[in-house]
Amino acid sequence: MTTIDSARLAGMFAAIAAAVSADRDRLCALDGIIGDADHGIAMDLGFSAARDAVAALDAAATDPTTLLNTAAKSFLNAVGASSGPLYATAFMRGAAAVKGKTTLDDADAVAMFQAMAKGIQDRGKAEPGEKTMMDAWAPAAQAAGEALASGKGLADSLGAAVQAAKAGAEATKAMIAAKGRASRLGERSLGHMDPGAASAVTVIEAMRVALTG
Amino acid sequence: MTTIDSARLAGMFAAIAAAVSADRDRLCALDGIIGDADHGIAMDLGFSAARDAVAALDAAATDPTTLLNTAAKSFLNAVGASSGPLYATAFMRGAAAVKGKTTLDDADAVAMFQAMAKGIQDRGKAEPGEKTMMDAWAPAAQAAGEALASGKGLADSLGAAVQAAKAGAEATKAMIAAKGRASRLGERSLGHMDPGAASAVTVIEAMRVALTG
Amino acid sequence: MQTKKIINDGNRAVDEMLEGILAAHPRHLKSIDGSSRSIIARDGPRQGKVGLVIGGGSGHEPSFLGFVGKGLADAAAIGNVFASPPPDPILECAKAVSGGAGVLFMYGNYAGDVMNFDMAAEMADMDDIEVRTVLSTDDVASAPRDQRHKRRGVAGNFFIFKAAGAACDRMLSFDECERIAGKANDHTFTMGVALSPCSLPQTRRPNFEIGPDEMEIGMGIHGEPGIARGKLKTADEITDEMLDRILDEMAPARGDKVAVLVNSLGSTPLMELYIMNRRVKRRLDDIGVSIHATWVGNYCTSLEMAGASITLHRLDGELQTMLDHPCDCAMFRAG
Amino acid sequence: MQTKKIINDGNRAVDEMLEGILAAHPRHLKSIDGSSRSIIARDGPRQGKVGLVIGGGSGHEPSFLGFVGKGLADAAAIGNVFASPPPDPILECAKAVSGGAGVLFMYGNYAGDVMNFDMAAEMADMDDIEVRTVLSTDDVASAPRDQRHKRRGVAGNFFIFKAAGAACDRMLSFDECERIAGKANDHTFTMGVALSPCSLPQTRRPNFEIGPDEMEIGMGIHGEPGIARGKLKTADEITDEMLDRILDEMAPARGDKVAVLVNSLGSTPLMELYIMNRRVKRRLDDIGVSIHATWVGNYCTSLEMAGASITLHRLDGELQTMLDHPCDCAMFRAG
Ligand SMILES: Nc1ncnc2c1ncn2[C@@H]1O[C@H](COP(=O)(O)OP(=O)(O)O)[C@@H](O)[C@H]1O
Ligand SMILES: Nc1ncnc2c1ncn2[C@@H]1O[C@H](COP(=O)(O)OP(=O)(O)O)[C@@H](O)[C@H]1O
Ligand SMILES: [Mg+2]
Ligand SMILES: [Mg+2]
Ligand SMILES: [Mg+2]
Ligand SMILES: [Mg+2]
Repeated sequence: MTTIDSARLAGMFAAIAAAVSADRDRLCALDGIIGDADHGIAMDLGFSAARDAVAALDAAATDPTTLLNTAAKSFLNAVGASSGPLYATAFMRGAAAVKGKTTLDDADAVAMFQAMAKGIQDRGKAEPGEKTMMDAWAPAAQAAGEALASGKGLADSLGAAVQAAKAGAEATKAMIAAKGRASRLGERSLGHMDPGAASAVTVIEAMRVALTG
Repeated sequence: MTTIDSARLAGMFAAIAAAVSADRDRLCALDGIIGDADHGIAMDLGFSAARDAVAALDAAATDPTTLLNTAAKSFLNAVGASSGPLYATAFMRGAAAVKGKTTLDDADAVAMFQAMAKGIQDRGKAEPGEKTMMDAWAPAAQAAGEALASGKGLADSLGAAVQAAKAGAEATKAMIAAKGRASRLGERSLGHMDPGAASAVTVIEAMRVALTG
Repeated sequence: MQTKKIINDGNRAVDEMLEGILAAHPRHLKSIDGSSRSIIARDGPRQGKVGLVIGGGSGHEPSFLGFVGKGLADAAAIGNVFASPPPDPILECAKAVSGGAGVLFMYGNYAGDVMNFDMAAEMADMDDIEVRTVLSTDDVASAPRDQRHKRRGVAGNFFIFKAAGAACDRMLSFDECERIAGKANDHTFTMGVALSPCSLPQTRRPNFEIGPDEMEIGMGIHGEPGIARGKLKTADEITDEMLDRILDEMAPARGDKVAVLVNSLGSTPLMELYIMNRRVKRRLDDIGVSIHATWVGNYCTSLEMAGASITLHRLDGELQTMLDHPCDCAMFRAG
Repeated sequence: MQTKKIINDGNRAVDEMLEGILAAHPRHLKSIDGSSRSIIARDGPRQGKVGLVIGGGSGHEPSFLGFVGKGLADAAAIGNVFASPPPDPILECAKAVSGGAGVLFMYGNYAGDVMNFDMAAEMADMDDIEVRTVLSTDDVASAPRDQRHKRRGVAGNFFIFKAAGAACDRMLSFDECERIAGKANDHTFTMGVALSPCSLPQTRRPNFEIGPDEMEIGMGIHGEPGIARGKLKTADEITDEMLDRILDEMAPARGDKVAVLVNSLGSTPLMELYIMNRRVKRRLDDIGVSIHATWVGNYCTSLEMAGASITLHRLDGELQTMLDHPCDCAMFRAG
């Protein structure tokens, strides 16, 4: 059983920021094909800002909720765009899901993770199959929940989430976009992975490593 | 002894137009290095217009002076630029030099040729060595005059003019431009042939062929 | 190799640009202390007037901040390059221009902008500022006719914002301003064509690939793919292809009046735009549609992208009054 | 492979552009019957006023015809791309705008323009129209300081024509108009930098070559080579390099006032121009020079060339009055 405190969560943002930054050019290139070529920039900017904002907090004196809300706000203000409200809402919902806790156990962490996916869903109103980051986040959240329910620990649960996110992102190639910028392309969006789904895999994998590694 | 009538002069403009048109891209490229890359366009446009204007005349009812003035005017109005006034003045001076004649003998033709060079000189005020078309026209006019004075016919006189023009154009490579667009380059104009001198060779060679061929 | 740009640091480009804009236009524009991405008209916002807040990503200059000024928008919220501004600067704009008569949010219909402006509207509501939103959806290439509400807002913003700004400046009611803004959008139709990509200051890599003899019809102003890729055609053919679609939708009758905008996406020069405009005029003459006014130039760009768009704005008496209403902005004056 | 352009026939591009311009700006511009390359202001030329005729090659739009209108130039004679107009259209302009008080010819100092305008002036003289000529020579990169009269006229034309147009519009005497035009030129200093070439519509081939990481400082507006080729630098470094030369020549004192123009050569977008303007403002602030007004955008272009120029126009009371004098042109309004 892992125990996650605010310092660990701050480390999680540092890990995501590093992963997304390394992935920046690929994400921009994916977005260039069916969008406006800036998704890597937005994610890089957003997670760098979130990392810096939470690093500036005194982790010992900050509860996970405050930390996640701080990350949300700084991500949003640094980015705007689509990713801004989506990830900001994700973290705000994650924050609400762990309200009152000072540390998170496996179930708390999975609850936070699922709340994040729900936040993205509520903010963007994308249904599965519309070729958005939801197509990675929704199956990932479901897989994590099922793994935990079947008695798995956080490492395995988030491992399942990564696998599901990967499959979900892969599946966006066969979808016609119905939300976001790519939705105007019609059939021309076919065959290309959605950049937001691609970055979701990177984010979730970084979360897995940071929270369970 | 050649006898040149207005029809022959009209043919001369057709010949120059064809030669300059074939040379257009090289002249633009030369002008691109030390000028604004349009010299081939200007020469092509100007001589096409001159060719069309004189072709529209009834050659039998038109004296050489009128024909040359028509060419001058149409060249000028089609082109503007530097080449426009320079070549228009050349042909107007050529026209004045053969005023009253209905056909031109060798001496008339050389007089016309020399008047053209003088016209360019008067209009552009370029001295030899300033890296302009004068550096081809001036030695060409002088060579033609000397050849005629030494008893040569028109073919040899214009042949000498072509040789002198070529040498003159070649010599512009070693000059620093002091007139025209290239004069702002200073030493950076060194090593490159002046486009106006290069086109002068083409024009003079086409005149030689058309008037003596 | 990175594309060439006259910039310092790609990440600072937007803020440095804003500093340069405020330096150039102190009589027209100011920013809000502590919210440098909120640009407010010095003259315009006032008590009792509906406030007009526009905005969107950077990289479309003179959109959006060039249209901030008396008679047009009261404020613009500025995002990163091709990215909606976040809610905070939008909210600050709303607060700064609210005259107690309501605030209109107007921007192009993009998922990112909708989410951020909606969040800002909710926050404004908590501050007792009533916000209504009118999205521009003028890009006929971006969704079928029966899904007009899904379309993107592009260069037609110019006419749509102009009409709304005039309505606000004439102190019309919130309802009327909203109605006129919506009507202006309904009357505005744009098509674009792109010839070469642009590159974001942060990456300095072309944002899409296109063959040396190709064009993309219907491309979005962020380089989003359009309707079709094809061989580059002549100006008349390109203009016809765009006009055919626009006219088909607008379905003008003989005697109708329009305003025309021929807009460069960035690096297509005035010479080419005016050659297109020549064809527009001939086509409209042919069908008996009269041109009330024409604008040609850089109005809604995509950095240095090559390409152009054509917008027709169908006028009735009311929209003509709004179009003719004077405005005085940092980068645009009319009337 | 030819460069991409939205044109029909390269040889017809200028005339088709003019047709499109007249179609767009019927309230401002007209052409002369039988001389379609002579564009006249509908409002402006009048009896007793010194007429102002400007002109030059095409490809620099909105120069020159964008500056034809009440309060600025009365007419523009239009040449082929990067080629002076021939004497005939210049003469027609002079005739059309002559109000009996003399006609001023103003244009950039290029051999071709000088020859053609001088021929037109001689022809006007035969028609009893007195013509005087004031050349613009603002490009500090194009000749050493002691040979100012040999320099090219570039984007600074904007200020120089503006001052002369105001003097004419204020019905000053021929002597005064000529003096003010000359003084405006003496007070105007421009430097440019080019990043990529343009191509002529007739050839559609790049008019010069430049490496993917190079820039050319001091390049002319027709792609004529400049002072030096170097590696592309940052916006601040480039701006400094240009300003250093300009300020060195202008030698402003603390408290002096200037007007600023940051001009795109074609495809350099507003974002980059404003980033440069930010630096201009900082530098001028540092030396205590105040900025009376700033223009940023496309004023004197080279088709789609990438690059920019900076112009400073040093004001005294008289030049400030001229600059502030209202003008209403097809592509430019002020005052
Ligand atoms: N309504 C939505 N719901 C969920 N995800 C969305 C929605 N709209 C867009 N996205 C995601 O956002 C991604 C693009 O993000 P980004 O490039 O940062 O923003 P923008 O589209 O504003 O440039 C898309 O690939 C998609 O996954
Ligand atoms: N004053 C002058 N006298 C003689 N020739 C000149 C003069 N000025 C320019 N030229 C010639 O004109 C040529 C350029 O012509 P062109 O490219 O047609 O005109 P522009 O310089 O107006 O683009 C130069 O190469 C030079 O030979
Ligand atoms: Mg994007
Ligand atoms: Mg030339
Ligand atoms: Mg974006
Ligand atoms: Mg030229």
